[in-house]
Amino acid sequence: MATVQTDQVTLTVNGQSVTVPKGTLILDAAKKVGIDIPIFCSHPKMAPVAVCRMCLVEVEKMPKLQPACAVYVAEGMVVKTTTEQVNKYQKGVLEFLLINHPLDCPICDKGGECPLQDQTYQYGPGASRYQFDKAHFDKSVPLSDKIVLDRERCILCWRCTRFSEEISGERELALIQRGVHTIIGTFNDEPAQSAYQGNWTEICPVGALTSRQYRFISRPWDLDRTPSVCPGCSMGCNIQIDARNNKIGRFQSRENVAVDDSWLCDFGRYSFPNFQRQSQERPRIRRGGRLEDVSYDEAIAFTVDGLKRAGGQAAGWASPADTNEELLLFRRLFRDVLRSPHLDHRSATVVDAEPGDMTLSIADIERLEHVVLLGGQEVIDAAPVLHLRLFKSQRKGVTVLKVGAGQVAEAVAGVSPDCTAVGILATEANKAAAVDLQTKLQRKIKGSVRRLIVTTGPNGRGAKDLGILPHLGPGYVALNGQAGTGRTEWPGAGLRALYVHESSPLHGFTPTDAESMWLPTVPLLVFHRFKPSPLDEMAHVILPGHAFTEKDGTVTNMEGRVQRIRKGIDAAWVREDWLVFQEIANQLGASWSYESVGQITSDLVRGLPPYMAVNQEARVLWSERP
Amino acid sequence: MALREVLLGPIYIARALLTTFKHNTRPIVTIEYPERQKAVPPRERGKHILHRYADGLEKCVGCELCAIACPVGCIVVEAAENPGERYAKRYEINLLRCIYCGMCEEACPYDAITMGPRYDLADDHPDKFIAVKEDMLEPLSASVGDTAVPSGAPSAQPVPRKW
Amino acid sequence: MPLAKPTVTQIQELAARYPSKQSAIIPALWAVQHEQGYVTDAAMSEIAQHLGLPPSLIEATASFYSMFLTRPEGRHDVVICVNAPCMLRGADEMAAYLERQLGVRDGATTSDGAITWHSTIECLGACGGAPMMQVDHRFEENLTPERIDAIIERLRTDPLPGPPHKGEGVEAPTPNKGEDVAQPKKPARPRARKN
Amino acid sequence: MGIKPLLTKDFATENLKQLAVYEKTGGYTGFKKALEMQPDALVDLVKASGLRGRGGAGFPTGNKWSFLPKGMYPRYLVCNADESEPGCFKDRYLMENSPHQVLEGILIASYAIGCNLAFIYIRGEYLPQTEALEAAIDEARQAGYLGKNVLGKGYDLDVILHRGAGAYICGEETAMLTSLEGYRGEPRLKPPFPAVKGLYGKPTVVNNVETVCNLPHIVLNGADWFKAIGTPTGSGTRLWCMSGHVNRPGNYEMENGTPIRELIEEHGGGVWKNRKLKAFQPGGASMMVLLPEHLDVGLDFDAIAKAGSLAGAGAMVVMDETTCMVDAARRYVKFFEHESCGKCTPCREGTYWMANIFDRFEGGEAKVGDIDLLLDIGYNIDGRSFCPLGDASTWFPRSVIKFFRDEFQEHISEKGCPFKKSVQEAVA
Repeated sequence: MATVQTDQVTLTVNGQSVTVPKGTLILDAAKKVGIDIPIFCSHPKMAPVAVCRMCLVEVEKMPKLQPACAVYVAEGMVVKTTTEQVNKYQKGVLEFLLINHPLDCPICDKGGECPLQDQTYQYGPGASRYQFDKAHFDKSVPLSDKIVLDRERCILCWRCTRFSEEISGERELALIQRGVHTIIGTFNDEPAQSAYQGNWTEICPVGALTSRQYRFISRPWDLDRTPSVCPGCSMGCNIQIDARNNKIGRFQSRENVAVDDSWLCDFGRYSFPNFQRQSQERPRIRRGGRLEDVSYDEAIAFTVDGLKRAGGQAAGWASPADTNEELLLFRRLFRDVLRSPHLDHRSATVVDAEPGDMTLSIADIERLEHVVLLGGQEVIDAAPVLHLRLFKSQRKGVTVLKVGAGQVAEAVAGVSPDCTAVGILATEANKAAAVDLQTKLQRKIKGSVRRLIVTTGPNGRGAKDLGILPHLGPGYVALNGQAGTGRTEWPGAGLRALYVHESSPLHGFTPTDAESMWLPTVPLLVFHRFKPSPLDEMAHVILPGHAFTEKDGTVTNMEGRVQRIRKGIDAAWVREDWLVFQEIANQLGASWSYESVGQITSDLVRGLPPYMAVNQEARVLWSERP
Repeated sequence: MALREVLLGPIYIARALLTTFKHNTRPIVTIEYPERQKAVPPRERGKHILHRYADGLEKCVGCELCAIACPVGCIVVEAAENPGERYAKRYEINLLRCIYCGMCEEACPYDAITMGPRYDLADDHPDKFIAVKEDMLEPLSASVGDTAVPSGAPSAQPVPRKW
Repeated sequence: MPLAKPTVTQIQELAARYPSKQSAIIPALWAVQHEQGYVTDAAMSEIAQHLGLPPSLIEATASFYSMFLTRPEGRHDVVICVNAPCMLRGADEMAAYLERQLGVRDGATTSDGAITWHSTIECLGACGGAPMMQVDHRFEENLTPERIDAIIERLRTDPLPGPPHKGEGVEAPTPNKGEDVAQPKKPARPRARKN
Repeated sequence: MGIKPLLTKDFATENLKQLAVYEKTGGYTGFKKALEMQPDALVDLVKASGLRGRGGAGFPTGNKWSFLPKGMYPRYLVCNADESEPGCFKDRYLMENSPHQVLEGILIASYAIGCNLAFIYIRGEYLPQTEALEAAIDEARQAGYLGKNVLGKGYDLDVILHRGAGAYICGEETAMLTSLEGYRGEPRLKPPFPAVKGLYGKPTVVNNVETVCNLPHIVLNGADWFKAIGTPTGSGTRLWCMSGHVNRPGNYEMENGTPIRELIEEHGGGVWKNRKLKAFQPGGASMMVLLPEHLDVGLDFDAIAKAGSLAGAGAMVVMDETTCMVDAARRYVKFFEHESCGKCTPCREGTYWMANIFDRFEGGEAKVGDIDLLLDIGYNIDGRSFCPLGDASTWFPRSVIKFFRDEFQEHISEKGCPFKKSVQEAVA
């Protein structure tokens, strides 16, 4: 990994002069001037090991070829990557790599996006001179319920074992045996437990580690790739939706140094079957106790009719997986059109949100001195990729203190008074304790104390920012005297209609016991959702909506970063959710005329200037408020 | 009618009959289609055949190289897993779009697809020109059919085979 | 079977001895091998527990070194070197003679469970006394067929396993080891198969 | 020139293993003298003596010590007793005959570099030697040479004897450190060199057993005395392990610069069975083969390097005219294949491939292009592998092909080994 220093060095790569910071690898310096050096073992997130020997280049005044992935640049260095010697050797090392590689590309999931395949085409020999039987190892070994390992294809680049050691710190995968018999595996071939196994398949430069879910699903060239954001949690990791024939094949990670650092957790990565549409259903209305298929217009008319009767007594619940654009319209439908303050996105009552909950950004964790994990594993479970960031910080020298949710005193005691930067991570449920801790720490230490509250759902933060709360308006403005009731208060609040909108089964409206008793008594229950759920049984109107992976829009992650999600699969027969909101609002007397999601986004930014951040994929900063 | 013509009449008839009988002795150029089929040269590029190994296992692993090699994009392959290994769950060729160039044959790493001798491809509905796997699979040989694969299910999932 | 108490104590002592407890892995594996005759997966996970390290690390290390056995072997082990310096002085003939006398192939254990023999191309460091073999970790140099006969005779009649290294071994002769030899509890896990 | 017992001069003494006997022969006086000196003076003394490492690379020991960064503690000394080079058995000889001499050398080196914890990494196969060293360490500890406040001089030192478990690669210094840390014995990237970042990430010196054995003598007799022995660039003596087709194989301590002829013909008693010398290897399995015409080369790092081979660990393997060079090369290649750690591609796959081809030669199935294929594989490994093991695996076979190409040709044309055939014919 390149470390940034102020002084620069100038070197020559293939005759081109390049100036890079001291401590840059030859590989990165060459990349800077567009010279590609083939690699297998080198990975930008891991320390160099130089085991595959693919990247050897000629460096003047050095007798042997040098690994470009492990040698740091020096002033006046002359590097040559295309000499006859290097070319001959590249052919040689590829021949070595292939002598015991099964070459079963036709049945390999990596075929088509395989670095070994690509580099063999580009640098390799046309034919092999190896005339013996290849060494045989076990094929399709179930490494866990998520990963299949093919030991014959493995070229022992150590990326997965290094990930296990350097990135996730679990040290679960290890090299076993030695020499040509070396294999990778878990202890005693026990199923791997790691929560980050999916990353192994992505960093594997051959088809040795592949996903069971994606097994034989598609060839890479068949995939339609859409950049989006992971629907798993509030971390907001960047993903790529790979779909074939309008069916999601997999989620791949997409590097965003500020958020995911190019990793995904298994919960998020393997959550995509939840977003698989089962059938082409139509809107339904309950008539005489039975649900009947109707047209959208009919269902909307029915809904409008009911809402009109309920007026200010209508409540709305939008899931924390809705886009900001949907939430904006949803809020305006209730607050402005229906004049109802009963809005919520939460599943339980939690302490009020405030801008101070996101003063610490994810990337800044690395630059702290001390991190307090209030609630310990709870926080990691709520956003698993945070663990990787914390482990990376730990390797950089940050002290990570894991304490129980109630152990504020211990946490205060654990931080020394001359710390300059302390961070607190906690879940929404422990927010009160986090604020308490922050105050106490601020009193104890000289430096800054910041906190990051892990919200629920991929857009839980957006819902708070946009005021999908019974007592706060957009931008955390108090609704003086106009506060409504929250979700937990609704049973018994005498409401006359409930509109539930959800676009992800992972963050849906799961009725509590009290709600199960209450829901059948509500005169109108509109269920606008993506996937069938038990709530269907009680709904009076069912409006099919788009899934998180089927729509365009923006979402805000826990640290307030606004990112775009895009339509990965197309469900054209389903009417856009925002369009449904607009039609309901217009039939109730509004005159909205949005034609695209983009127009709503512009309107959103106009009404809430900090959301300008969306155009830079940056964080929303509520700096003008305390 | 002139007398001359009347007198010459039998000669004309005889001449005509001669022509008729002459053709009788000539070699026949047509065949009794469809009862009989034309013999085709060995390299004829007709309707595709999907082959099997001697033990009845389908050769096709669903690698889609034929699909990507196809210049007109008439092949659709979807693979799936049969305990431990890969096979083509879906294999379809749009015979109306196919130009019978044989590139699929060239691309196949397992010699699973070849162009066969069948040339008479006519039907009454465009949908019927989508050849599915069952249409193209080689029939199981009698001995294999009895043992390796349950009868009545010629395209049943292939027998697991160790690579 | 769980490790004997003295072995566990020894592992804990070893962990305290080095600047890093991980360094104690190889000595701990030695201790286990002396107690049990070979290193099982169960023993490795126990070592991992005592050292507070992930078990994969123990296996990674144990499998790297050729002297750690993963399956039970005979009471005595005999290793004959056939690397070039020994080959020059007739090690091949001695190995062939040994094989004939023992009646089992390279790497196998005699039917009475007395001797497991290997030929190895890993130099044992006695090239000056070639041909040589290592009998229970002691060198027997300048071999002749007669000497081999005498050694085999001695080993066959010796009811106890070879003397463990005093510093590391736990004096625990395992009388029922012969049974283990006959029926390994667990087949060695699938490793590389070479053609 | 000639035999010059320096390290081995007292080896005839009975019970030299025992501390009392060793002390009687002048043992530990060197260490006592060293303790009177300043550590820096000791380093300078060793530098001035011109002592070069006896492990194989021949790097000047004093320089190695002075590379330790100033002021960085703790530091470690690791004594490399993982002698596994085929043909080499000198460290074993030193350790089993005079373990205290090894220990004294370690004490001096530790004191000179300022380390308080030294390690001896001994190979797993050397059980009697392990026991001898262990006994010596116990004795030394009781006598106050080890432990807290050594000999009342306020210097603390402990020695840990660490037993390996069968891996040739652990003789490579970084691999030895990795192994000592409990990991798989895989070599590490250099730089950083062990002197800067070695064992447990701390500055570390790795010295061979024979190297440290020289130290007591240098301290006692001074640098000039040591420098006077041997050649200008190779002071002192070396133990040469002679094996193979000689009448009297064994260890011979020779003054550096002595002609090889003297070692083989005089001390080794010449080639056995009155046969003719065909070739010899001066440095063990890895090193290139030399021919009878090189017999007058001196036993010295530089002279042997000039002749086209390397002195390595000082293992003289002598081969007579009946030796099948292809078979000899095959054994070595198989050895390297077995001992390759598998870390880097060229060594892991290349040695495996070469071993396969050599098996084909042995089986009589070799094809015409195989000789050039071997050379090409060798070219692709040499200088490309991670550590010298891969490079070294190609040196002997390539030099054999260079000098004895016709033997390879015969293996191809006669579909098998001509030497074995002639033996079989003779027997028949």
